[in-house]
Amino acid sequence: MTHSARFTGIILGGILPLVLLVIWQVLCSQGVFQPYLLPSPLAVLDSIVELAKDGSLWAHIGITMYRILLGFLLGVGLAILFGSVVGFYPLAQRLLDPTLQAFRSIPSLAWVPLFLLWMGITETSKITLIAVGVFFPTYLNLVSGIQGVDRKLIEVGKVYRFSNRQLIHRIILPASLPSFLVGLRGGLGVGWMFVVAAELLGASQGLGYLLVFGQNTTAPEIILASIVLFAILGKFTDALLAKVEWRALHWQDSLVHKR
Amino acid sequence: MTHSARFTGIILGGILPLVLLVIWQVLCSQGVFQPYLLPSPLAVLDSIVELAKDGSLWAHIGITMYRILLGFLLGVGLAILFGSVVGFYPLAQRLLDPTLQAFRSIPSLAWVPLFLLWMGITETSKITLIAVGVFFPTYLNLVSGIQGVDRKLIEVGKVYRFSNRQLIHRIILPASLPSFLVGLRGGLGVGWMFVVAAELLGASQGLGYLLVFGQNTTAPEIILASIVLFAILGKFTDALLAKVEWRALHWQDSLVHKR
Amino acid sequence: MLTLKTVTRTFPNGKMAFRDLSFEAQPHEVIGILGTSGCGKSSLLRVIAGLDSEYQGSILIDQAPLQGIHERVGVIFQEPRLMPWLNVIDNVSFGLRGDSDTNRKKALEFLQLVGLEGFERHYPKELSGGMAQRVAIARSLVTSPDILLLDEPFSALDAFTKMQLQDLLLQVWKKCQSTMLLVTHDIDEALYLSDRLLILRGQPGELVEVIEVTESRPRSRGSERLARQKQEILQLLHLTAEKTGEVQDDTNIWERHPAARRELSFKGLS
Amino acid sequence: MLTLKTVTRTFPNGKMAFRDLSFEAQPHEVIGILGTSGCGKSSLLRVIAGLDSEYQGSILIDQAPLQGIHERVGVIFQEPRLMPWLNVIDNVSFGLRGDSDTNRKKALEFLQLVGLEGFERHYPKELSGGMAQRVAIARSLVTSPDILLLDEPFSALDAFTKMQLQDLLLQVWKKCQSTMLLVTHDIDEALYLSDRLLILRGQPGELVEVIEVTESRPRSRGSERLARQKQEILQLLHLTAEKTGEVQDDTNIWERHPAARRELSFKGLS
Amino acid sequence: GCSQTDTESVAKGEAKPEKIRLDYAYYSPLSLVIKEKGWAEEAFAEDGVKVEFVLSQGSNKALEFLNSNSVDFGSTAGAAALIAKSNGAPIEGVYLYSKPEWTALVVGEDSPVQKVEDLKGKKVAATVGTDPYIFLLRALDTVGLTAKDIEVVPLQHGDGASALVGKHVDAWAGLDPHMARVELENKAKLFYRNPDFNTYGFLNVRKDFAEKYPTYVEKVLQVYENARLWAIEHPNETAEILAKEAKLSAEVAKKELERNDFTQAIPGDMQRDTILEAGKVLQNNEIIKPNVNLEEVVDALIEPSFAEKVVKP
Ligand SMILES: Nc1ncnc2c1ncn2[C@@H]1O[C@H](COP(=O)(O)OP(=O)(O)OP(=O)(O)O)[C@@H](O)[C@H]1O
Ligand SMILES: Nc1ncnc2c1ncn2[C@@H]1O[C@H](COP(=O)(O)OP(=O)(O)OP(=O)(O)O)[C@@H](O)[C@H]1O
Ligand SMILES: [Mg+2]
Ligand SMILES: [Mg+2]
Repeated sequence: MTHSARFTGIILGGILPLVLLVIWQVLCSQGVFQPYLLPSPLAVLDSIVELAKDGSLWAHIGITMYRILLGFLLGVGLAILFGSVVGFYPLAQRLLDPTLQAFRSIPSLAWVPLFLLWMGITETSKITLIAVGVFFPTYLNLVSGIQGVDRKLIEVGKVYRFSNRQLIHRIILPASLPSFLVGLRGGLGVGWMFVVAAELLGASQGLGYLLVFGQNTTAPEIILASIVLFAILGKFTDALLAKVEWRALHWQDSLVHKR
Repeated sequence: MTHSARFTGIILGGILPLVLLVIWQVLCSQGVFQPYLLPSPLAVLDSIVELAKDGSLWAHIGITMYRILLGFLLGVGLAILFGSVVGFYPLAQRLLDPTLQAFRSIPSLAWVPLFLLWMGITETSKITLIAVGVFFPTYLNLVSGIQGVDRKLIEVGKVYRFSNRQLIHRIILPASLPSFLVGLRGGLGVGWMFVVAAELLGASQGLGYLLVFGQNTTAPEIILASIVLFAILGKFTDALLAKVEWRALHWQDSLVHKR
Repeated sequence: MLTLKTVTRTFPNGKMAFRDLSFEAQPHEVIGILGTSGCGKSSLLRVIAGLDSEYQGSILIDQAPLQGIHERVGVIFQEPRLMPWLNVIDNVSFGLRGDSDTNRKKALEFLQLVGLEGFERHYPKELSGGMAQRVAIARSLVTSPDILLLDEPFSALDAFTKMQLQDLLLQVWKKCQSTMLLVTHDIDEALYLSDRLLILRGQPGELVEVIEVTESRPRSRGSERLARQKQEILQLLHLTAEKTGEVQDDTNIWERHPAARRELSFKGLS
Repeated sequence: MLTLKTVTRTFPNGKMAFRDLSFEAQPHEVIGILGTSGCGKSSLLRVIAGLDSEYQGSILIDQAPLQGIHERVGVIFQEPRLMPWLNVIDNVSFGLRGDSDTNRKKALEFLQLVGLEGFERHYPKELSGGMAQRVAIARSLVTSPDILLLDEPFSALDAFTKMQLQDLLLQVWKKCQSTMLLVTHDIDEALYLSDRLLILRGQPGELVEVIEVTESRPRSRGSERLARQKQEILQLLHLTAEKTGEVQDDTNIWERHPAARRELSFKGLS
Repeated sequence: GCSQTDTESVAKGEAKPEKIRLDYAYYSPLSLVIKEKGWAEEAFAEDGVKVEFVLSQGSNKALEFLNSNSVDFGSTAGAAALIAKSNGAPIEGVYLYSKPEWTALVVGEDSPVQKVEDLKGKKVAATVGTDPYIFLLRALDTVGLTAKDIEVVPLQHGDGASALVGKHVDAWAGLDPHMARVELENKAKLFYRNPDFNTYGFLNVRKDFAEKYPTYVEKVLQVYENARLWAIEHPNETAEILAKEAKLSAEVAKKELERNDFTQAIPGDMQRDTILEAGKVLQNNEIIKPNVNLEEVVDALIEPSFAEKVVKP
């Protein structure tokens, strides 16, 4: 992508949010939405600015980003470990996969009491809970990616008598990279969703805390401020991954990667 | 899969949960876990049986399954609509995708006040909230699947002067099916996670309600009963999709589908 | 029918596939295209098919400039490009419009013509390389296109099957009055099928020679005249020296070739 | 060296690829395998390579029964099977172990030998069909295997490049003293390269003929004796009839072929 | 590390905790005052005991923290503590941080609902299992109605407030500060109030902490006691602290504080009766299991001995 192409990309991508914002603002100033139900964008902006002024905004963002980062790394690491084993060894799949799939549908809130029990209200418990969220989409995509790898390519490796580790490392992982990267992005998204649950584990800072705080104190502009921050930060981290994806998949002979 | 192969599959898949259950039971009866913290599996089973006896278990499961089903269908429908458009038309991608990606990281709990505002405490609002959860993983996988379709196959369709609709329908969707099906499974998983948030929207029945009720009344065996039910039902619905996946992808020339 | 005027294709990485190609194909003419590997033959077919619009120069079909994919064009790609999720019969009827029953019948007929009766329900992963290529040929012929672009359609086939399909192609050509552009590496095949041969050479490929095949149809594969033309072409391709004697280890056989780079005495093994 | 005793391969859908094949390959022998499309040649190579263990009968390498993939076997598949995420040079050095610098050097050398110098940094999607196949050839030869299984390695190449690579193959064969099994559709190629030819026919494929190529090496492509043997083989494949006269529309050319099914007068077009 | 085990063994008489973990909550103004003023840190500095504050979002969270040994002291509503205790939670209610009137029945400005009887057949939002829910049930009980005569809409407290304002429900069993806010901003009416149906704010301690470090329980209560006396004397400053910490507007904070009564601190018979009554309602609604002996549980829960030593009459 050239510099100007990226620039028009940002412009185009910004149209829809802007339109939504304007509609929202108009509806609010027309009195369609009462401020105690849905404050106007400007009011939300105000409360974000206020948070920024007293410095607590950066603390909230900082601690949440830190938890997301570590949780993401941990979750992805585990997903790679389990995903490669389950994807490659049919026996491991039959042993482990059913259990993992069952855990997948347990809601984030349900984990909270268990994590409290196992790990208390430490930072570890929060990070681990986020890792749980990141784990499942990443794992699922990786396994399916591995199982969808073209047999023809794997045979090439077999002819060279690659060990299983080499097969995984040199053929299966690169070939399932497209699927894996989608999994990463999906995992990151679910990871963000787990932040709230994680920060119910005795946090007094963070975006999830801010959200619950807003809910507990009937402060809709704080609720919305935290939603907006979730959206912005989520989009930001996702864009980073999307960029990685684009770079890593330049070899694909597909619609997007055509020249 | 033959009948007996499926049977051994179930046996193998059951080993790990059984081992975990036994460890859990032993730890509880050894007094390592106090019952107010982590009741034994038998106690949890007891409370499930009790729920079953007074009939409320079936009501909880029934209403939640109903919400999941409708929410899943709605979410998948929207994901196919948006996913095909965004995956196929670069302009649509640049307009819509950034906004959708931003919404992706908003936690389920954060949607609750907004949905309450927009749709009240109707069944629709609950189903729509679940659909939101289902939408994003499905959408993400579909878009990436579409964008990864081999250019060579698309060119075949172009030579036959397929309309864009035909291209999508006859080449792009089937070719991105593996990715789409993973997306479905991922979406279903997140849909289950959204049940709790959905049932915070004024539900007086359902597994999510049961979980929150257990948390509000400090009743660990109810919390665990709902977690177990989430796991079982989640696994069950996922197994249905996995079966569809297996059937739909028999044409793949990959490690799993080899003969 | 089909006119190319100084057409050039340059890839974004600066590489040219072919340069300044100009020729005209008459209706019902078969044009053979010969050239070394990588000289831009497939790229040329892609451009003519309308799959690749980033070329310089002009292409006219029936005097009208080419815009997108022309409706009367059919392509047989260098690879089979079968849809892996469709079985053989559905792959063959893939490009047919209208009633699906008559489509199936037509597809079945062509499957028989390419010698694949009984394989209707096989999936691409269960086919041999040659069988897959034959399915692709059937898929293209069944739509009876007016302009048929063929990219090494028979290279994966044994001598016997190849001859059957060459004759099948001639029949389709006769019945549909189609214009054909046939990329091939088989000089016998080119001479047996074509009215005119274009010889490309170099990287980027340039048109170095146009050879009229004067032998009248129906032709015989053993014809003396064709054999003589084959010798001419081989000479043109600088192949005669090698034809008459095995190359010695130390002979630099890449030397007379435009792509020739270095000696064929390789250190890795000596 | 390599011994097959009544080897049969049956697919789970009940189809047989080939039946009761028995032959022995001597060390340093080149065996050509000819046969119609779909008669089980690729399946045979897969079984010998150890990629497919579901066969009946026994296969011995150096008197030891084949177990899994033998370490001294190299394969050139019918399709290039390049890793799309690696560029050309990395694809060539894909199977090499040890120091990556020397590997690169070796790979570069073989790239030059197959005429692809300057394309090291290209990705598979930027290669022409013949170039991809040449990369696959280089990838296989660079590991200098003792037993080399080649599945139509040169079918995607033009006549000139094909000859270069045939000679390259002969050099490797000489230097490495390898045993080769070469599946090909090109009878000239088979005669030029092989010591012995196996002719398969039918579906499932059966061994119908073994032909010794007695011409001494180094051979000449124009040799009289080879030309005579070619005629023999063509006769054997029932091809001579078609060779000498163009088939008429109503001639049933599939008739003498085991796979022949129906007349070649097709209703779809008439 | 090892040094800490050393000091522990060196300590004479009674063992000394390494640190004390207190919760703070926006529904417990005293805890906010203590945290803001740093009195706990001050009180334990000389002993070398560290103090850690953990935020409780609600009674259920405080109980989760207590149960999982994540805090030593937790602030909850009395009924919530009772439910947990009946499920075997090892806690003791040692102090009253307030007698709050934090819950009441609320309707919109122009609602036809005037008294509890009018609720018959109406939609009422409440968070099942919490104090407002118990309050609703007891209010209904006073006029001979039960939960079956109305339609209970389970909503979280904040969502219940929004639902009331958005007219999705007819009434709401409200909770401060949401209640104070809709009262001020939306002119919602508290049509049924009864301070005695609120089940008091209990400061609970984990039982094994109380057994191991009884003097430290007293020291913590002393800090609370100081805060209580200070809050009674400085209502405006307390409201300010509440407003600042909980990010409430000054009026809302003031209103909420008005409904807190800090005059009682020792849990006793009055609390015993209130909680027992609440327990009966809960047992009737199957939130507390029918086989639980309520009186025993309540007696085990209420542990006034520590407070009696600290609080000067
Ligand atoms: N996975 C499979 N399942 C079922 N049948 C198969 C499978 N793979 C190959 N076959 C069948 O086995 C037969 C032999 O295939 P094979 O690929 O060995 O042929 P071949 O001799 O290499 O042909 P070609 O010259 O066209 O490459 C074919 O009839 C094919 O349909
Ligand atoms: N996407 C691409 N980007 C860059 N270069 C490309 C791309 N596609 C093809 N080329 C280059 O264009 C040249 C011509 O390729 P083309 O496929 O047309 O050759 P060809 O004549 O069909 O060869 P073959 O007989 O081997 O199939 C080659 O040198 C190739 O490397
Ligand atoms: Mg080509
Ligand atoms: Mg083959």
